[in-house]
Amino acid sequence: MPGAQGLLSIDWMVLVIAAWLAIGIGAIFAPRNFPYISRVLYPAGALVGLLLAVAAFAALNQTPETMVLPLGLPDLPFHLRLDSLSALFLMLLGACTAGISIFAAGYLRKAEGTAPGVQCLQYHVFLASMALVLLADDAYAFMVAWESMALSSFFLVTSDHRIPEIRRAGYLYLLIAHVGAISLLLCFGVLQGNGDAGVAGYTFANMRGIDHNAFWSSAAFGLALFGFGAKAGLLPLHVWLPEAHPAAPSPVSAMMSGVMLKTAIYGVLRVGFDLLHHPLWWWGVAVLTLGLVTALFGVIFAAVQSDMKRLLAYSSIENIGLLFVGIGLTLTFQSFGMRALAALALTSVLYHCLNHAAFKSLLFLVTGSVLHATQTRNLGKLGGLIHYMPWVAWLGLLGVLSSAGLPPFNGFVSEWLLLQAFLFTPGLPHGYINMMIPVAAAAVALTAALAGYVMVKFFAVIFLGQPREAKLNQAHDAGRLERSGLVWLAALCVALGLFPVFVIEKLDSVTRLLLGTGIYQAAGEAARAHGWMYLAPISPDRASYAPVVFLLSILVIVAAAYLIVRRFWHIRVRITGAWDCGFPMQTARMQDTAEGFGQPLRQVFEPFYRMTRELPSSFDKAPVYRVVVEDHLWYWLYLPVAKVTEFGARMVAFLQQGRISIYLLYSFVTLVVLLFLIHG
Amino acid sequence: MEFLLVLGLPLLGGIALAATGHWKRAAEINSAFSLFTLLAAIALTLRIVEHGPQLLFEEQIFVDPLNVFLVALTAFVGFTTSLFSRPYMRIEHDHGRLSATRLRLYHSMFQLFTFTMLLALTTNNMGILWVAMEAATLTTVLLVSLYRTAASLEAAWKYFILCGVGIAQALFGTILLYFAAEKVLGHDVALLWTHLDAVKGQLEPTVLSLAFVFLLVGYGTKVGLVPLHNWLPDAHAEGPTPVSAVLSGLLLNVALYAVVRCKVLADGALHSNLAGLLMMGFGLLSVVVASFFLSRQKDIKRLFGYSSIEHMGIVTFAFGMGGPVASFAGLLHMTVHSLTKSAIFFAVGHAAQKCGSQLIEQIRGLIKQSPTVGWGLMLGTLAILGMPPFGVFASEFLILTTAMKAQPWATPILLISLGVAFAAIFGKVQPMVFGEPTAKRLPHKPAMLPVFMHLGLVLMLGLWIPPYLAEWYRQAAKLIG
Amino acid sequence: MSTGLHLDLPFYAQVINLLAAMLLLLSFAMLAQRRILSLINLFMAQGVVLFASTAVVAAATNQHHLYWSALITLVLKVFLLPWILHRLIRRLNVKWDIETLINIPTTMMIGLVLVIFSFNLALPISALAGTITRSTLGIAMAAVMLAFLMMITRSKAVPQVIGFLAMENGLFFAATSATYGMPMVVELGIALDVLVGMVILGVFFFQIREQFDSLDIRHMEKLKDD
Amino acid sequence: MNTAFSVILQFLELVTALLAAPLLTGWVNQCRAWLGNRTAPPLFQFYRQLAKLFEKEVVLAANASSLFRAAPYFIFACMALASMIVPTLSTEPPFGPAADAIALVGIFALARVFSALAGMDIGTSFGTLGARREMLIGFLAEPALLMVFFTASLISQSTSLSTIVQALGQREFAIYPSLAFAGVAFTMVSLAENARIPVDNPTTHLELTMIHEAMILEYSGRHLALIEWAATLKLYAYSCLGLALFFPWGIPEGTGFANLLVALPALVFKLAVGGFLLALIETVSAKLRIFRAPEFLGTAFMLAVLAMLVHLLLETAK
Repeated sequence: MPGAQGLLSIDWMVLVIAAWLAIGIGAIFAPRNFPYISRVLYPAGALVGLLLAVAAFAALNQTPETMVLPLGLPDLPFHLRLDSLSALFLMLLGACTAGISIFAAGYLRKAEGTAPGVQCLQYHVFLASMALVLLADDAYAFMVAWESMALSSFFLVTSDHRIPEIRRAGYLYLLIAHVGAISLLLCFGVLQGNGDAGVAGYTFANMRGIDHNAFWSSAAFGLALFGFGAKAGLLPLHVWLPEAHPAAPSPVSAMMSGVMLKTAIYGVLRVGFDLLHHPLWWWGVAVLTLGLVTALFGVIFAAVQSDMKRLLAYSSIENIGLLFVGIGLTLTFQSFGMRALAALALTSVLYHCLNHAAFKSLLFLVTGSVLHATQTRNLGKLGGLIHYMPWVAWLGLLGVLSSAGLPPFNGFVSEWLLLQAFLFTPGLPHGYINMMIPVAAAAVALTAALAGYVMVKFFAVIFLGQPREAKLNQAHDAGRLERSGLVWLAALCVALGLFPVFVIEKLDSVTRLLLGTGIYQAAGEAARAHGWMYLAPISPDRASYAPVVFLLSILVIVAAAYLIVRRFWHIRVRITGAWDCGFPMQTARMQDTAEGFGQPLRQVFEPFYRMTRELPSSFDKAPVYRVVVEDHLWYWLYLPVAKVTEFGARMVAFLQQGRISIYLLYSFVTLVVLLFLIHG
Repeated sequence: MEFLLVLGLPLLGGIALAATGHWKRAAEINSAFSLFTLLAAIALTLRIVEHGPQLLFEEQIFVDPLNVFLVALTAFVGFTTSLFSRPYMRIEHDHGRLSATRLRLYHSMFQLFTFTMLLALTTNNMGILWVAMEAATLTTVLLVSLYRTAASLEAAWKYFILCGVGIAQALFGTILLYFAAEKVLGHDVALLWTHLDAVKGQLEPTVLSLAFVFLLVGYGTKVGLVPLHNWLPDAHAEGPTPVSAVLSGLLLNVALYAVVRCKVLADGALHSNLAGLLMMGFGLLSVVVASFFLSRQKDIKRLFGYSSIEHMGIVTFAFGMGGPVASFAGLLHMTVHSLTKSAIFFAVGHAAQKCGSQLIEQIRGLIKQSPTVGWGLMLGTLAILGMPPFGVFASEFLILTTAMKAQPWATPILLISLGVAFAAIFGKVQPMVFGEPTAKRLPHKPAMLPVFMHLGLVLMLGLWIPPYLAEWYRQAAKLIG
Repeated sequence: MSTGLHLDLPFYAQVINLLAAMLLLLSFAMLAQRRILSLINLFMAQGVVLFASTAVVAAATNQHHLYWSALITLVLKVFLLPWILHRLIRRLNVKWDIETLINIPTTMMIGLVLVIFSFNLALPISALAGTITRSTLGIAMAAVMLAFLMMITRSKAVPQVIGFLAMENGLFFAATSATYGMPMVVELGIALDVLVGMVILGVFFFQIREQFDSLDIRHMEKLKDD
Repeated sequence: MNTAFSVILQFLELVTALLAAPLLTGWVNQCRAWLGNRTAPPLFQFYRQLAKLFEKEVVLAANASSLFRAAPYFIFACMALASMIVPTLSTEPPFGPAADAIALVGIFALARVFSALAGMDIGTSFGTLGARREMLIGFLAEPALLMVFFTASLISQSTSLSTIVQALGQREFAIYPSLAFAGVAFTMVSLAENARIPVDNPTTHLELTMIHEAMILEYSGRHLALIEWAATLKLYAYSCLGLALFFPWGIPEGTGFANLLVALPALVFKLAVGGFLLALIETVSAKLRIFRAPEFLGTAFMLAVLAMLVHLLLETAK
């Protein structure tokens, strides 16, 4: 397709952006025309997303293309560039959009907050700005797109703006996003060099050509890490994430978690490997450490949530942490010149980006369906939904298994690659890092295992067991459009899990672009000998994994066992009530609640939480037990910052005490001090 | 010819409205004068674009790229403010807060104020510049105290005394400047900026440094630089909203323009970065202090008054840094700030009228009651907070990135301040726009056209700066150095 | 203030120096003055000194526009403004005593420091001055500073305004005596501004009194951040 | 290498596993009885048990979902696959490349997730209690097991199980302190994973202390049979794994029939000794309170990490 009609791939990308904007603008002319928006515009957006995915897929192996749009600052028009890295993330964006938009078409209801037309505009501006972020090739275009993305998603998050919590969530989100954006601005300020080039120095092309000294490149990297970390939810800038995701409508949560967080990863990769050339080893260690802490934190908190979207939000924090672990590893390898290993680690990062996008979008959409069917996000009021919404449940199970990092689904592949990368670290020429790495690997393993715990909780409490509320038997399964969105994303999960060799071959072009080498290419004939079936990134002796064989063997054994059991024994089943332990008054409320399921972890990781317990006394007529689990960081970092700000505000208020003599005194003292300075 | 109209029309308008300002159609007359002034300013601008800088009236008037765009901006904001004030003042009149005579005073002073600002911008004579600035103070003092309430009188009094004293320092600076220049240029042309600029290298540095300090403190008071700013929030909060809009949108700009003209001379004479350092210091201090002030405000207009201090601090900092990019950005920021801030005040004015209070906690849920006011305020706020794709972002982008290389020590301060400012302003505006509504209907249709005109322009400047405008900026930046 | 030079100065310069000294003295007197009417009289006396110095400079340098300046000074600062002030005080029934925020001796001490500071600042400039009136700039600066100090320390509106006007006087002295006068346009403009300002102030005083029942500016401390 | 033969061998391994696993469990139970001075059940008792369960009808709770009915098959399949991957009779099983050590941990995790989900499906308090505890054990046991593998991987430069076993089996006899640490950790993990004392008690009927048993409380008939069988397979897989990692001698490298003749008796012998040791451990230790279990497993986890560190510190110079 690209090139066929004389259009370059990048032209297609720009057309896609334009199309999304056009769809958005098309919506505000009929903001209340519900069928038009939900049955025409959203599906059209999904189609455009699909187109984007296809075009980006085709562009993965192409040489970079550039383009200049007549927008932006004078002397600094919008520079766009499509290289493999952008193409990969654009593909991710397109693929997820295809699923999420079609889901949104079915999901949209009339009654929610902002007028549907306005919401449609915001949504498509969000999409377009994400695409522009990925295409931008100068600092200004990047920042404009970056902040437009934050802004449009903020409006989407606060769709239901009459609820104070949602406003608060949106506020926190935009605030952290903005502070992060300023940090990015400063990062680009460093990257532009000494300013000789004037405004034209802000193009990425110029930045690539500059070699910074260790101090400035570290400063740039640190600022970038802060800025992108704020968007990604890296500790300690994660607090907005568990607030904003539940507040947003589910397709938006899916979009934010699945795709928007990845733009931050894209940014780190862009700055860390493309714009800066020589990573220092301690960047890697710092990123690795931060990533680990984030991952562990995320999963530990996910385990104790009782709001299903908050749980997923914390799980996103965990996954972001894992991504940063991979990035840190890549940086470390790269700084020691071990490019093949860097490529391995980077491949795991990129792979996990795709995986997380697929399964987390899927899971958020699942929560959306559940939310619509039951009107509640509270896990304590759900249960047994597998009987009422089987489609959602079974597709959700695929997402859950992927998310838990279980073979043969997609989450496992990237985890596997990451652990493989860790196993090579003893080759590092630095003693301390060498010792640190096993500990880090252990932490990654622990995180992965805890993710399983979390996902079991998520799925089991929502879909299994008995309905905890009577009205749950009214729940209906997802509609056709919703269902097709879910199926699409679930299919992505399965495909990514079963055919890793294809994917890695495609990812090679990205690692080649960033690191100069790719694992598929470097693996050599031996590793490729088994073809598409066996994933053996280094050599088959070293490690290999064949998901298709894996899945087939399991299925064959299951089928064989089933047939044999049926052949040789009877298949009698007696349906009766569950065993009640001799206590006949069993009710659905006696099942484990979400809190109950998380309780062991709460106990094991007690120091990590800030818990306030409200215990009933034995004389209470209506005993109430309540436990509130909060984040220490909120109290250790954010509230003190708020307090310091407030203190500062109180201090400066002394400047404005209303007395004119004092005001005159200020002028006077200013004058005298300045004169004194000048004179002296 | 165009020039005569630019200065003459508002002067004439001021006189005419002094007689007719209480008529029923006075607001339309006011708008008409402003419109014609705007047209004349556009014509003047076109002429300058075509023919380059011009000296008129025995070199007393000088129009160059630096001031002509400010002239155009002033005329434009003056015009849109007159459009806004038409329904606004009528509603105030209907609510019984203003009598017809006050309206007459308002209309007349509004035109005179425009006149003084245009004069301050276009004059070539540093003395006249001073006179015009003082006159601008005097006209606005009467506007600030228009409601004659205790608070407005207090605000006007403080404004008058503080700016009067400040401007007196500027006069002393001007005298010192003259003292230095007279020896080089002789008696007659010693205060003409064009001549001063030509010989700035020969001016006595010691005197010039003193002069600059006095001028900076003097005009800086009008700019609202911390710690000379104390009049500003009071005046913004207590005056009628159109006045707040022009104070923030225009007066501060003009005062800053005066500072910049002085800085050019000081830079030339001192052969050091003293002026720049001082401006950066004041700029940073203003940004920091103003942003911390923001979080405790209860009055919405006061809030945005402090926000103006913050933005003037940013611009001052940018000019202090100097260099083509920073000066360019400073000029751009002046433009977009005055457009955005006046738009915000328009929206805030109607919001306050709808809710019958300027207190933030009593304004809630605007977007439900009147979506245009709500969206206007929301978008304006986001724009002023430096959210792209609005133009404020463009200038902040350039300023911050330049600062990162030129003055890296300042960037953490800017980062913190901008963050604090964002937290404060957005935290206050969000529940005003969203949330459960408290607003009621107004007797007259609010004028939201000016708001969206301004925001549209600001949006355009963020995404695309017309080439001729960019060229202006560039030339002006070159002048500033 | 190098002492050796005094004797070599021409007569005009000596007169101007004398007048400058008187101006400074008057400024100090105003700083110390407790009664409002005396304050106005002192202000008038400053006007006279200004008029005289301007006239002397005009005669010495033979610049005709300075005569106009002198005339304006005379009309404005010796007759018109004191008259307006007197009228205001009578009409508004202002109490005659002045309350200060800092006690007078302290104020005087600060004033003294300010004078030394101003002289010190002006020293290098005076050394450069080609005019006959070398040290007047320092005195003018000192007068401005003292007036500033007076504004800071007075707690009522009228004395504050007088302080403001005294500051204007210092400036005017700097403009005429130190630099032999600014261009005529500027001086006219300044004079006009001062006049208009005074009128507006007059209007203001009435409004303030109407609102607050007093001209004590300590009533006007409502607008603040706390 | 003869492909047909290797496939047959692979199948043989599977069949061996399926048959030997209940035997191993029976052996352990016998040893336990002897050590506890009780009359031992016959060695083949477990087969009878399975046969009986397959005969029985399934009593299904009314609100059981299809997940509940499918889970036993999947759990069984996972365990069967695991025992195929673990090198028992040969270091090069044809299925070897399909899954390495990490994937093996993944298989165990998959089975665990299925059983936990199934345990929660009916929605009784014991099912959820068991599931929750099972996941609690799992989240520490899994990384500990992974770390044990990692230690072995670091020594052998591979995560492929066959390469590991080859490398460990053919190394000169040298003292690997890291493997000692890893061995202890592995033993602790195995105890926990196989629902053994001191973490769980496979023979308990006191619901409150149950873990694994509580989770499968609602299963009956053929479903229960499959699950029980899977549990024995798990024990078998773990035992073989431990033997392969720490006592790899005797597992032949090739796939020849002659090799098999050596391999089979060696395996039987090692399993017998291993089973006895397991019974011995179970007999001499007391069951831990459930919240001591994380500490127990935490220790195992730490030991496994230490093993890696020790390897890096002491053994990398070679």
